[in-house]
Amino acid sequence: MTTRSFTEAIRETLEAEMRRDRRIILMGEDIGAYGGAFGATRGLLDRFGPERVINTPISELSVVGAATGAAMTGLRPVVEIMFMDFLTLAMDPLVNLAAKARYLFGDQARCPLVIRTACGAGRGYGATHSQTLTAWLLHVPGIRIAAPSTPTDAIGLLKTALRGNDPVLFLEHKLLYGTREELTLPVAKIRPCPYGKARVVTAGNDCTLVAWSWMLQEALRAHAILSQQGIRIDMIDLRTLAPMDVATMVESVRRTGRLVIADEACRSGSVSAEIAARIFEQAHDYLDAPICRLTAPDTPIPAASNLEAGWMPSAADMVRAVHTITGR
Amino acid sequence: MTTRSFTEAIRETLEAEMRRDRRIILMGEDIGAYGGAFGATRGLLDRFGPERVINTPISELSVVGAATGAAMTGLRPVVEIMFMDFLTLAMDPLVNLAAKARYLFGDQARCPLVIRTACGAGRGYGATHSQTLTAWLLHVPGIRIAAPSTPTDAIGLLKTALRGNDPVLFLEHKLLYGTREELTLPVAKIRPCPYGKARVVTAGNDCTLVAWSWMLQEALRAHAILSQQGIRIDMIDLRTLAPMDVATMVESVRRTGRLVIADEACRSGSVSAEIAARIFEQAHDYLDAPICRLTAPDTPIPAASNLEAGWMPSAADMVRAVHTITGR
Amino acid sequence: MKPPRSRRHWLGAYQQMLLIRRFEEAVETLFRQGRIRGTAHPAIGQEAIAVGTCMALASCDYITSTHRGHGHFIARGGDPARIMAELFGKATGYSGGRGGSQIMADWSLGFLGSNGITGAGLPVATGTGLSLKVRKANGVAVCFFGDGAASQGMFHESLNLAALWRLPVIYLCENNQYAMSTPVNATIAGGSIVARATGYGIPGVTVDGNDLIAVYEAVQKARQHVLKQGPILLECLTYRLSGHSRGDSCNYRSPGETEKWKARDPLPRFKAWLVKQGILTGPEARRIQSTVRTIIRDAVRFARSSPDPQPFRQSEGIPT
Amino acid sequence: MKPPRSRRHWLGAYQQMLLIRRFEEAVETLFRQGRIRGTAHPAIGQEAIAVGTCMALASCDYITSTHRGHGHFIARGGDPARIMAELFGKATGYSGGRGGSQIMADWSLGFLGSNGITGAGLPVATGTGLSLKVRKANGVAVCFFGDGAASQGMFHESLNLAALWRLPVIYLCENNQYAMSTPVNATIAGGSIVARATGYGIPGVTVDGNDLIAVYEAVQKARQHVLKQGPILLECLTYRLSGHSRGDSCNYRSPGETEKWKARDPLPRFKAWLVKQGILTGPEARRIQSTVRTIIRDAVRFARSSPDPQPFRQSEGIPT
Ligand SMILES: Cc1ncc(C[n+]2csc(CCOP(=O)(O)OP(=O)(O)O)c2C)c(N)n1
Ligand SMILES: Cc1ncc(C[n+]2csc(CCOP(=O)(O)OP(=O)(O)O)c2C)c(N)n1
Ligand SMILES: [Mg+2]
Ligand SMILES: [Mg+2]
Repeated sequence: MTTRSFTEAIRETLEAEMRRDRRIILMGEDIGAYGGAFGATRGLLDRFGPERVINTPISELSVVGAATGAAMTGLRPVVEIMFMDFLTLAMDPLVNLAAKARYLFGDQARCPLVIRTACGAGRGYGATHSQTLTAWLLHVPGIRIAAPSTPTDAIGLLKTALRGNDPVLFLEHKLLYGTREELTLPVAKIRPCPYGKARVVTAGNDCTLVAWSWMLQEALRAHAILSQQGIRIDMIDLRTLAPMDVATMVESVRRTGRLVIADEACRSGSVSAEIAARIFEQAHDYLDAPICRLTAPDTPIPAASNLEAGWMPSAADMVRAVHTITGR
Repeated sequence: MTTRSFTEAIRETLEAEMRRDRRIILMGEDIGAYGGAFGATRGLLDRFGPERVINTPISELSVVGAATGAAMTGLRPVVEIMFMDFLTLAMDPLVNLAAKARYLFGDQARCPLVIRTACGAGRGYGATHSQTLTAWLLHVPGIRIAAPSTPTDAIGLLKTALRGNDPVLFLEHKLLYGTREELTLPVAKIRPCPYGKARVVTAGNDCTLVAWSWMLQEALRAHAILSQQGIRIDMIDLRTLAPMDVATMVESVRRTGRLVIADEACRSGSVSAEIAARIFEQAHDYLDAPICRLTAPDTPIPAASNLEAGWMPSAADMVRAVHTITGR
Repeated sequence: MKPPRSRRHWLGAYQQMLLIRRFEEAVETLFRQGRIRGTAHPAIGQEAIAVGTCMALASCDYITSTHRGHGHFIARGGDPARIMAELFGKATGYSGGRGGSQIMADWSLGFLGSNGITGAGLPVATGTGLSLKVRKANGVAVCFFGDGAASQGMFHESLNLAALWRLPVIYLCENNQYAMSTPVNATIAGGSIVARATGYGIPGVTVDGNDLIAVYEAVQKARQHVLKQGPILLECLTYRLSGHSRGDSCNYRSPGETEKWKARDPLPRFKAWLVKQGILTGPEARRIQSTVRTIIRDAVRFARSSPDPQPFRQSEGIPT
Repeated sequence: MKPPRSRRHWLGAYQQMLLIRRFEEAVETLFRQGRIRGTAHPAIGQEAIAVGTCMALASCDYITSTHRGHGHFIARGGDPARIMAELFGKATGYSGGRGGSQIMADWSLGFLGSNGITGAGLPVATGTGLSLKVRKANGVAVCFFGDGAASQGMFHESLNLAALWRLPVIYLCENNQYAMSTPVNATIAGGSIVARATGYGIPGVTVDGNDLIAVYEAVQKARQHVLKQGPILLECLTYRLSGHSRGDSCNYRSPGETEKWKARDPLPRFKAWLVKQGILTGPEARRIQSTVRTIIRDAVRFARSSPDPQPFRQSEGIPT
């Protein structure tokens, strides 16, 4: 058994899959000798050479557009967008071509494109290097969205992405990169993880707590506190947002009657709204209390540490939310 | 009393406001001699000259970026983005600068920028010329969103946008351009319309129906049918989505106990989800039935007329939804 | 000089040009009659570019097209009936009616699609070139784009990437003098698109886009070049003889200008050359005309009589 | 040639350069000590460009900056104490602690902000030029951007717009040979940024960016040019002597290369010139050093002792 950081998990998965499938190429800024802004591609240039590890100029729009073209003609490109905030520059090819290709052109137009990107606040990088804009892509049919919270899930979900035939947005929260986990299997042996299948992290009947990506780590801290207080939560790690495992949430809410959703993004128009709406649609009668959406406020992300800490939903916020919703 | 089309309403408002305030300039593709793809700027080049009616090359990203720079240094640019689908190319300056400027730089950084854009399906223009991506901007704090459904509101909301100090996304649904209305006042006399104040279109206690932009016109048709059947709906035209008049919706739902939201966009992550979530949060106890979100399905927008008609929520869908939700 | 092509090839080229012309004219008529809806951008006047280019390509090559894509598609071997069916929004159309005029493709022809987003084909072609290179596959990518698209940032980014990586891509600008209503002098600072090639250290070549043979030869040369040395920028000067899309009165250009360009119409021009060379005879010309007429008539019939697409099934074609 | 500037001005320039150098060194130290967090991109080695440029500007001019903006801001008259306070995340910082290193501005100085999005300042400066032109206001806009930013589509779009509309904008590229870890030869096809100016029909000028006087003169000339004739592209060759941002080991460049550039360090170079001209004497140099030391010490003290920003109020600064 070996422990792996989130970053190592990504790196080793890329490496294993690249060995397995010659069609996989990597593209991105400073992913070559530098190994990527967060180190996720370190060493891969040496291993696979500049034809498969392509260090690009700063041209997010055309790099994603080119990756789309390459994906549609036989390659399996993985693009690293250094910070998710920069996706603002590359929405067009994703939204107007990659996501729509299969629906419009049929099966001839496979587009196995993976966009890896670092999202999330918490490191003081400021308003243009900390955003989590996942909700935009949730609104774009045709793109799958993975938001792993652990190295193991990162490995499994990335493998599925790399072996599938559709565009995938793969979210890597900055605060997760350094987190470590003991793996039960070597990276090469870990199975691809299905999309649309949530992971029930802890079982309890008092309240359902849904999270993903970094928020799941905060949720684990909240769970530790709550369980000491005798409050048992059903904690669900969604793992993928598109497709979304609504069934698991509904099943849980039917038992607990209560739902807290922890979503790091700005509140309005966030993923949490879609989850809340779907749960109401499907489990309205079972809800004993209004759903609580724990989100960031509707403001840009401040850089100062006290402001940033106040901006992000935290374990303490989750504990408070669960107290309120369960009336304890 | 005079009648005006939606297009004429926009054009005359632009003209009146440009006379009133020399800082207003127009920028966009083919807005000069051609008068804009939908005719909204016809004649304005002759009236105001090429320094204020700036026919731009096809460079959406830098035109919006330049407009942001101009807005921050003393002008009041109005950019026409020919189809909302092309906003995918121009998200960066909107999201990472215009929307955040005031929060980050304080009041020195006023950004009176108006983005006018044609949204919506219904004309067979296909998947890349028919999208309504409003939900993305709802998720971006700092941008106001207007979605008028009538010439009068278009006039009032555009005036407010042009006189304010913050970025505004101004939605013009393609199917609305040709719709006409009898104005009670000349365009110059119509008052600026406040943002965040919905319009109650019809009053009734059986069900609340919330819509905006083109969906409001479909809602009017639904109303006509429903009222013949003796079903009285409270129809609310949101008019602006950011800020959003939640209070009016809550007040209505408290009376009716039922809510149908008609949103033309793809379902997942749509504005309808945010509305549903907010209403649940604030009026949970008053709801006698699950909220019904009437949206387009999660697919690209098909071009064929039968497919497109099936894709868009229609008056008939609204009637059905109200029947279901009211149990009639 | 008589290019080294057989008589049959030149006649085929003429038939293709005529077919595109008649197809687009039919589309215009069908729109006027309200029998098709949505939008379409006819390539009337620009046929020599599409046909001349495709003549010079191999079957292993790829093409990315634009909003004005019918001509490219037909020249590459697309079936006029299925294109017409797509315009009619029928199940038999290239995109099953889902796409419309601006969204059609055929991978088996290496035709990667028309594209409604001005300039968006540029990076797609770049990525196709990358794919060819990485897979060490034979072939080139040809990227059609307009003078208007040359103002998009994607032009710069894509040419830069392709030049850096020496990708086998022909960036083929159809400079028809206007982007919708906007003349090139209002969109191209410095006045020349092709001059920008220098900035990327790649060759830039200007061609008379209304001269089929000139286009054919230029693309042939370009193809050899890009296979060995990386991208090239080819600017084909032309003029659209119709409106930008349906309902365009062309109030932004002078009748004099249009007349001048009508005199350079690539179709009669190529025909005259064929006649002069003794390749095209009167009977042959009539035969081609009648063949084309039949193809168009059959295409419209096929489209009209084809079934509507199945009412919407939500998840089809969408990964879940 | 001794430029027509007074002794006092040259000494002021030297002090500014030294101030930027010491400020950035202090920032690096504070990061290492864990006293500030987030990120910052020091401009060590590039001081001559910031100072030389700002010396040539008038108070009616505007500047757009980059992620590497401390130097530009200080050179334009920004208060080092408030910049430092911003890095400390304090209420007294230029953005009240909300912005951090990459997000600071001062309208009263015509400093429209550093910018965390590579290349995003290009269209902002273009729009500023447009605003100046439309308002018939005096002044120019100076757009700082890096060699890496030159690969963004915004470079192309913005230069094209500015050239078409003859806007008073100086596009000033700080070519420090690298975009993060990526050398210019991997980002600039054709090898020259300045050569691209030709494609837009505007002048392109290359300057030794480590020579304060050369920069000053070039910007002075450029300013006259753009006021009358529209934009110019100015490429200042330089080198960042520190890492890209904190924690950069610079493993992507050779020590030999860095040594070579260290020998061209703009600071000792300008100092030597001042001494040779008899402008800078020993006591004067010591006075300036001590002044700078005091400014930095006071800045850090001010920052440290400033209050934290008020806990978050949701709606403030956000239109509702
Ligand atoms: C991103 C984007 N912006 C604007 C448009 C609207 N539009 C469609 S075609 C066109 C003009 C394109 O000009 P050009 O590239 O010269 O091609 P041409 O129409 O002349 O063939 C415009 C502005 C679009 N489809 N996509
Ligand atoms: C749109 C965008 N892409 C990538 C980055 C990450 N990034 C920050 S600075 C930088 C390098 C910029 O290089 P250059 O323009 O040469 O400026 P320099 O750092 O050399 O001063 C990169 C890639 C960014 N901030 N924004
Ligand atoms: Mg054109
Ligand atoms: Mg650089």
